[in-house]
Amino acid sequence: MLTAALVAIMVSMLIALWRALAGPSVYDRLLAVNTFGTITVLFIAVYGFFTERPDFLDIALVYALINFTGTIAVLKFFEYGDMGYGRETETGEVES
Amino acid sequence: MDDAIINLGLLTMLAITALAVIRVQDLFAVAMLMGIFSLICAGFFVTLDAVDVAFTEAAVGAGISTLLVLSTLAITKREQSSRPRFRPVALLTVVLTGLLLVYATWDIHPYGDMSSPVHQHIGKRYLQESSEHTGIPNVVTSVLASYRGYDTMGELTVIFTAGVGVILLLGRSRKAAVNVDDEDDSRGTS
Amino acid sequence: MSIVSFISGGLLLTGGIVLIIGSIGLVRFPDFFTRLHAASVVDTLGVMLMIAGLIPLAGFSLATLKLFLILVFVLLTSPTAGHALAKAALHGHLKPELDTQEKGQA
Amino acid sequence: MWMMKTIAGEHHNAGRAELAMESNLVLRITAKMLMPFILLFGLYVQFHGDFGPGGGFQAGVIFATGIILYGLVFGLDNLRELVPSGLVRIVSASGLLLYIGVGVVSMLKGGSLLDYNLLSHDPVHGQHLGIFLVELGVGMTVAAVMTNMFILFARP
Repeated sequence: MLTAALVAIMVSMLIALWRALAGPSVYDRLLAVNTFGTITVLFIAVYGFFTERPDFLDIALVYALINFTGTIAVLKFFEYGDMGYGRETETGEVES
Repeated sequence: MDDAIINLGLLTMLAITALAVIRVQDLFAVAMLMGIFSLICAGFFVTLDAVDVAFTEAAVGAGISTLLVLSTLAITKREQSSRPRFRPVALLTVVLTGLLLVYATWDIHPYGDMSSPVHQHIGKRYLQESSEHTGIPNVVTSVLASYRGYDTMGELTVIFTAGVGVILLLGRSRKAAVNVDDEDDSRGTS
Repeated sequence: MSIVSFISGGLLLTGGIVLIIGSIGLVRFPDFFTRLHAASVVDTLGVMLMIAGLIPLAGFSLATLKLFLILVFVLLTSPTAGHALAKAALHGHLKPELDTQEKGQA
Repeated sequence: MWMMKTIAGEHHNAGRAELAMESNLVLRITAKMLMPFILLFGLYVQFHGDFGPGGGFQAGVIFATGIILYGLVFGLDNLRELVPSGLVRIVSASGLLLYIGVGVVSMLKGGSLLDYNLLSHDPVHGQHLGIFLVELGVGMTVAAVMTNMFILFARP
């Protein structure tokens, strides 16, 4: 059953890769990359159980935590053209 | 059999992504495709049982490397400057080198073969005795930090030197960098 | 076949089918916002089913806790990333393809 | 398909600041919730590297990613307030110094450089202590250098 799950995961990886390669706009590619990351998390987790080495879950956990940062970075870069942006909007609507 | 199918699938995706990275002109898209490349790499390392390498690939490839590539793009340009021309000599060289490398792989022992040279010399001792010597179950950590301590010290010095280099290049002379940017812009619009 | 492996197998299979359906949607749907919708199926339902299928196999151990954490983090970050993407795309002048608009002008 | 095309060449004017990432409440709160866990996981990888996968380098990278996420969502100025450039430089240098210092201490105790056996009365315990300190040094330097690189590259 784990084998079937692995095959399904790999098929969906391939399909998501297609969108990342084809994607007409940057957002399409980014969406595909994000989804690909999520599927990779699943791949690593399932493979860990497939080979009965739950050490692999640490790697999946890293991806689950860090994948987000890459997406946000790409979005931010695409909106401003650079990474750093001032903080005039940091006026305390959340902080206070 | 299952392993073979999985490895084949991962390597196919790796090759497709690599070709796409070469073909795509928008460096911004390339940065994202490199993210996918690193994800597939990490999956592949996982199938090879190299947990620590996969972990490094996961930590570096998913976060830091995309970030640094993007911030480099912010300083430079988004588009590849020129379309690469077709160069038959270069193609021939690359194909020949590739064939030589493929030929060289025939001498490599199969994955996990006990008679391969790696397992004949000191590797065996590390695997068997490092836990008693260092009291640490993870052999990779004990080899990196203890048996190969000099190497790791050198690597750390390299990272530190890279940091110092970035500080020297970008830390002080911000004005000069801004001037370069302006020049670039004016050249682009004219 | 014990009841545990039966449950986990069923969840894993369903999860796999959901993953494939979601990623087919990611490719087949006509514009970005509908694709976002398809991807969110993978990011939430697919992940939930898969992790839920793995938890019975892990039993009661540290691995279960890690799986649970993976689930929590993916469920936290993926919808947020989707939200940020949709917002950025909308402000980046990516128009949703609406039914009221004329077709056939491609 | 014409609807899907982005209007290329449209430049970012000042009015878009209000649509900016800094004012995106969902993003800010998620980043705020996520950041402690990333930092905590970095520490876990650092100090659990002896038993599981990981070690100083990976821990440093993860830690730096957590800090950079803060900078991405809350702005670079806030990030620089959080990690002043002087602090980053000191940490990146002291990590390397810690590494070399461990080696020098073992030299002073009569062994060769990086001979952890002499760090403690018991060789195995000495090895464990040496590896722990060395990995800590690696983690400190890597985290500081990566954060500093991002700050310097991203400065507008």
